Amino acid sequence: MSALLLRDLKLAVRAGGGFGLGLAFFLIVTVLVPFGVGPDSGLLARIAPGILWVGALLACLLSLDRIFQLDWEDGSLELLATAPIPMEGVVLMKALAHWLSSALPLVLAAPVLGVLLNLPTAGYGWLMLSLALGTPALSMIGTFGAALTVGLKRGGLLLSLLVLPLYVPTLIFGTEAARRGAEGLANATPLLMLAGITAGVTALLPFAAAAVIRVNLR
Amino acid sequence: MSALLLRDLKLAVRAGGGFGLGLAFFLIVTVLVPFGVGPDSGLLARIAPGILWVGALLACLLSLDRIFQLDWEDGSLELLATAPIPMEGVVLMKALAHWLSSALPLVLAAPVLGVLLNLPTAGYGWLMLSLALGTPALSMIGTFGAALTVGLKRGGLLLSLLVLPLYVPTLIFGTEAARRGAEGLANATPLLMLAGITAGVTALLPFAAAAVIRVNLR
Amino acid sequence: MRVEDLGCQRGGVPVLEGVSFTLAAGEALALRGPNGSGKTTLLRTIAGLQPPAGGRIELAEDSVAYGAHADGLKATLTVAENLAFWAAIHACDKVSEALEAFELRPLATRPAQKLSAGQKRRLGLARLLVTGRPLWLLDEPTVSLDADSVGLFGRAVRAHLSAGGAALIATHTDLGLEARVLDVTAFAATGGPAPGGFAEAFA
Amino acid sequence: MRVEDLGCQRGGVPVLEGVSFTLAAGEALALRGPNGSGKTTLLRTIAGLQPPAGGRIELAEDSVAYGAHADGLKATLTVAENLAFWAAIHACDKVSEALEAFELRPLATRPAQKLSAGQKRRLGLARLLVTGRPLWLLDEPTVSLDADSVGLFGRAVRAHLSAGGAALIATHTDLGLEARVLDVTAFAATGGPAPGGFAEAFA
Amino acid sequence: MSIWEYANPRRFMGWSAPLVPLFSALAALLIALGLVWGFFFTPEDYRMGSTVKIIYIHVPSAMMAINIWVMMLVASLIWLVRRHHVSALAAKAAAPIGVVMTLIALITGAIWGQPMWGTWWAWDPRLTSFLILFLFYLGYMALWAAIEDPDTAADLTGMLCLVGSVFAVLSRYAVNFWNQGLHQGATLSLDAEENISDVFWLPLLVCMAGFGVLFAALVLLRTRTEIRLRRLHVLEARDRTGRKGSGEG
Ligand code: HEM
Ligand SMILES: Nc1ncnc2c1ncn2[C@@H]1O[C@H](COP(=O)(O)OP(=O)(O)OP(=O)(O)O)[C@@H](O)[C@H]1O
Ligand SMILES: Nc1ncnc2c1ncn2[C@@H]1O[C@H](COP(=O)(O)OP(=O)(O)OP(=O)(O)O)[C@@H](O)[C@H]1O
Ligand SMILES: [Mg+2]
Ligand SMILES: [Mg+2]
Repeated sequence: MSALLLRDLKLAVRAGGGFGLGLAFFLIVTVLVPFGVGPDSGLLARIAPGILWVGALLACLLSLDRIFQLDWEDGSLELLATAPIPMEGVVLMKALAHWLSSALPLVLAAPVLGVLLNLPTAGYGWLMLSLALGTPALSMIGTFGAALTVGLKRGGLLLSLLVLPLYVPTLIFGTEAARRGAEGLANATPLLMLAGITAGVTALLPFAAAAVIRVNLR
Repeated sequence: MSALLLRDLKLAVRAGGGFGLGLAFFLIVTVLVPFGVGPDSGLLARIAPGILWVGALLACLLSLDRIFQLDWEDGSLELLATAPIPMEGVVLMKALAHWLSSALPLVLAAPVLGVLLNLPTAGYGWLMLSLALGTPALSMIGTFGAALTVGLKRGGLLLSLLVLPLYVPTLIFGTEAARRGAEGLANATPLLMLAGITAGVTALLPFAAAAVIRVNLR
Repeated sequence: MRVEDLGCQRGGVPVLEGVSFTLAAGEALALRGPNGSGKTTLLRTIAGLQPPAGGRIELAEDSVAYGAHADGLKATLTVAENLAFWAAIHACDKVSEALEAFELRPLATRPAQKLSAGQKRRLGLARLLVTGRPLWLLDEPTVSLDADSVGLFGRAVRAHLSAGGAALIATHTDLGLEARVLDVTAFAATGGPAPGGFAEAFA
Repeated sequence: MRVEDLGCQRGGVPVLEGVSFTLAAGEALALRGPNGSGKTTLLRTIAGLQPPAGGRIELAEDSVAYGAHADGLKATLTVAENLAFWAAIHACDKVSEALEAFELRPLATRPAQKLSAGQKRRLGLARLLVTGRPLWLLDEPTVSLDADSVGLFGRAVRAHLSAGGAALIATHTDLGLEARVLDVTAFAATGGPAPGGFAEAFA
Repeated sequence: MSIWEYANPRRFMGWSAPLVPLFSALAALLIALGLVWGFFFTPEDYRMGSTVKIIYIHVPSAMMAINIWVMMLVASLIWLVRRHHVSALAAKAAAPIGVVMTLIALITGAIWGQPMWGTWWAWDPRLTSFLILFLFYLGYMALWAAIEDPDTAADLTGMLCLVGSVFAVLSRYAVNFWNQGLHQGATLSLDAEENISDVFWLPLLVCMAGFGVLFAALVLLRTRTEIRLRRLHVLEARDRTGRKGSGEG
């Protein structure tokens, strides 16, 4: 099973920067927002945690269709289904590979982009912590969505439509944690909720996603 | 050539709602922003034109990879290249089909989403006008980007990265026009600039895109 | 392996019914039939990728290696890396034998996307060797292969059979193998929707 | 059509050089050669999809119909719609003849994604008829076809030739056609980077 | 005989046929009664004036929007566990009705909000979670539309409905949490129990019953249409296999 993880990471690196691209998208969305809303730094500071979370979420979203689609197209997914590893394991490895290659770089880069949006200094740590706790849930939910749409040609937009509503609780608790942290308020509750969502989702969704893939393959 | 346009529109409809999905994405992004930045309606009204423009731009962006990729994968693009219509014509038809199927619905839906973000009443007309003038440029520039990345498996993220910087002028003039309009200021200049960008881009980019596709095919 | 009274469906439409045959270790069976007669459907059903519409498939667990039209190759990985991945998944260590068997040694460090159609196909066949599975299900394995490569393929199949394996091969061309032939047209479904699906429920 | 001293390259590596032959109206020429010898590369070069690395191709403009491994079919369009589209692009009105010629009439309203491998291939070949072009460049056209369909294909090619067309066909199998044979191995490139590319500039 | 027998398509077609006109008539009657009663025979609210009348459409549609999702969840579960095709089709048939109910609730709410709060829309938790429910409906319908094979589509949408329901509940709590500490809260908390007296309540009850029966009629009708569509597909498929011998191959 680790072979699968390693292969996926290798492919992410070879495909001309699976790591870098999500990051670049994150950067660009963050840069576009000041163009859109105007350069008022007080205003920017207020919306910074929210914009950074939404940007990270969109960057995550855009890389979701890679999770199963390529394996489906070249027949690997069928072969994995006949291989001696359970489909649940495949799903979990895929989600982990997605998190490592797409979400983790975002977590690490978020503070740098915080500077661009005048995020208050107190907020950096909380922003990173909330992203670190929340992004695994994004990857796992996204993997479920990708499993639903595998086999649909260019299902990318449909995938977004299915996954975004499922992202709402994570987004809300994530931004609340980051915003309250930045304003010096207590934020233990949203952080706990984030951790809870991540744990619950990792425990349950692999089964749902594996079932869905089996349906899609037949 | 109109056969190509008709086919693309037919495919967009058949593919389970090429029309609706971009729209749904636009809606969802618009809804996510308040989750991120908080529900303060004064704040939302201030950033509304910018968010709506960024949202429309992203929804446009996500549908770009459909423009050439499917035709490339199934070999149609090679066959079109040997067909008796100029590649420039193919590019133009593709851009037009993209605008009709992906951008036009956004223009029409923008006012409804403006309600959600408390856009001032004076702003609706200007928002639609600026989008109507600007989105053809987005489609055309996006078609050029799609031509650059055709043949790259899952080039979607790279495509976003290439295209977003090219979108910046359109975005800036577009939001300026909408924002000034909403605040009752003069906005003839940004509107003229928008129209100019659209005209220039439609006149010149088809040649660049066609050249790029010929390179990608060989 | 033993198939009894098997029914197969595709897209809710029954394609084959009453398929029965046995395949002992060391044997190969060639599936024949015109286009659209259901060879691919039968192989996918036996591989467990789609549920049978009836009947029984007796088969040891984890014994199937399926070689489809698509080869499951990653364009950016090299030939050797592609094989090594499937070997790791199947916990089998025959990469270099597989490279030898299909004369892929000189291409080992070439990314799969830079192979010609026939070279890709050879790599896809080499993958079968690294699964270590006894039963090969092959769908038109010699497509795009030149005469020499067809010879390599024949040799690999014979070696597999004499090592106690078995093979079920759908094909339109001559494989140069001594194999029993099963004509799937004999089992063409006579109509009536596939059981258990929407089609049947609303017949 | 006339090819003189043509050089072909793939991914910056020269594959063929000094290819010369002529093809008159009413003639078919079969390209032969083992896997990776450069048949596909030659066809793509003649079709104008990649620039020649040297030599000359004399060819009337807009005279080529290329039939590649990929068939250019839209999965969600029906068989008839697929053909109608290509007919409209080539301003040619032979859809129903093409449907007849490859016995696709009963499948006409079926979406292309629901065809078996061989049925898809037949549709891909039918597309050639609606281009109305005189020179067919075919890359392994009979892959996945059963014997009957190969017969249909042979008939279509003969009709095309006797109507003054020409065909250049890369294949590993027997097509049942009387055609001159050109073995591309005779023109294998001897080495050195392809001219005009980065590889040469930094050799 | 087990109750599941009624889910057999043929039996379903049998017993549902007379119910559709019956329910339609009953719904028309109840809604007409409720609306006329509510519009013309109730006093104007001292605070909200005549705008309170919109409640007779707003509240029933809002309730139905939620109930329909719950019904879809139950139907999906029945399909996933017991594989009754009719229940999968009933879930599919209910979704567009649900989405229209949600839209009606949103639009009447917005129209009401304009005179009451001076704005068409506010990010009140209840309104917000309704918007999210709307998105869930859209996703569910889009997935049905995108997959052609009905067996696959039924399984996948069933799973989506299941997972989606969990997340819908989670979202509801998240939205409540999110909007705490925002000053607007007080002006927005219009609760039934505080504001609605019996005079308004009775015609409202009639309207709610009317909407419920209307939904029953519509869902039966649409399910019957879906069943007929499936039968059509089966006939087409049979046509296909029938011709196979002569034309194909
Ligand atoms: C777009 C705006 C609105 C939406 C989406 C909306 C949504 C809802 C929802 C979901 C319910 C709950 C139904 C139930 O659970 O039984 C409801 C009930 C209600 N709404 Fe609205 N509403 C909106 C605007 C308004 C406005 C502006 C008012 C009045 C000023 C209002 C007054 C009520 C009342 C009185 C109820 C009945 C409460 C109950 O029975 O529990 N709503 N609305
Ligand atoms: N995805 C699909 N959905 C619905 N029907 C399909 C699908 N794929 C194939 N079919 C139909 O199912 C039948 C059996 O197809 P199958 O692919 O098994 O044939 P085959 O024997 O492999 O043919 P070939 O030699 O052309 O590959 C054919 O009539 C075909 O049209
Ligand atoms: N995309 C590519 N990039 C670089 N090299 C390639 C590429 N595709 C093929 N080649 C190489 O170019 C050479 C010629 O390939 P080509 O596809 O023309 O062979 P072919 O005669 O068509 O073989 P086959 O019978 O297997 O289809 C081969 O050595 C192959 O490895
Ligand atoms: Mg087949
Ligand atoms: Mg080739």
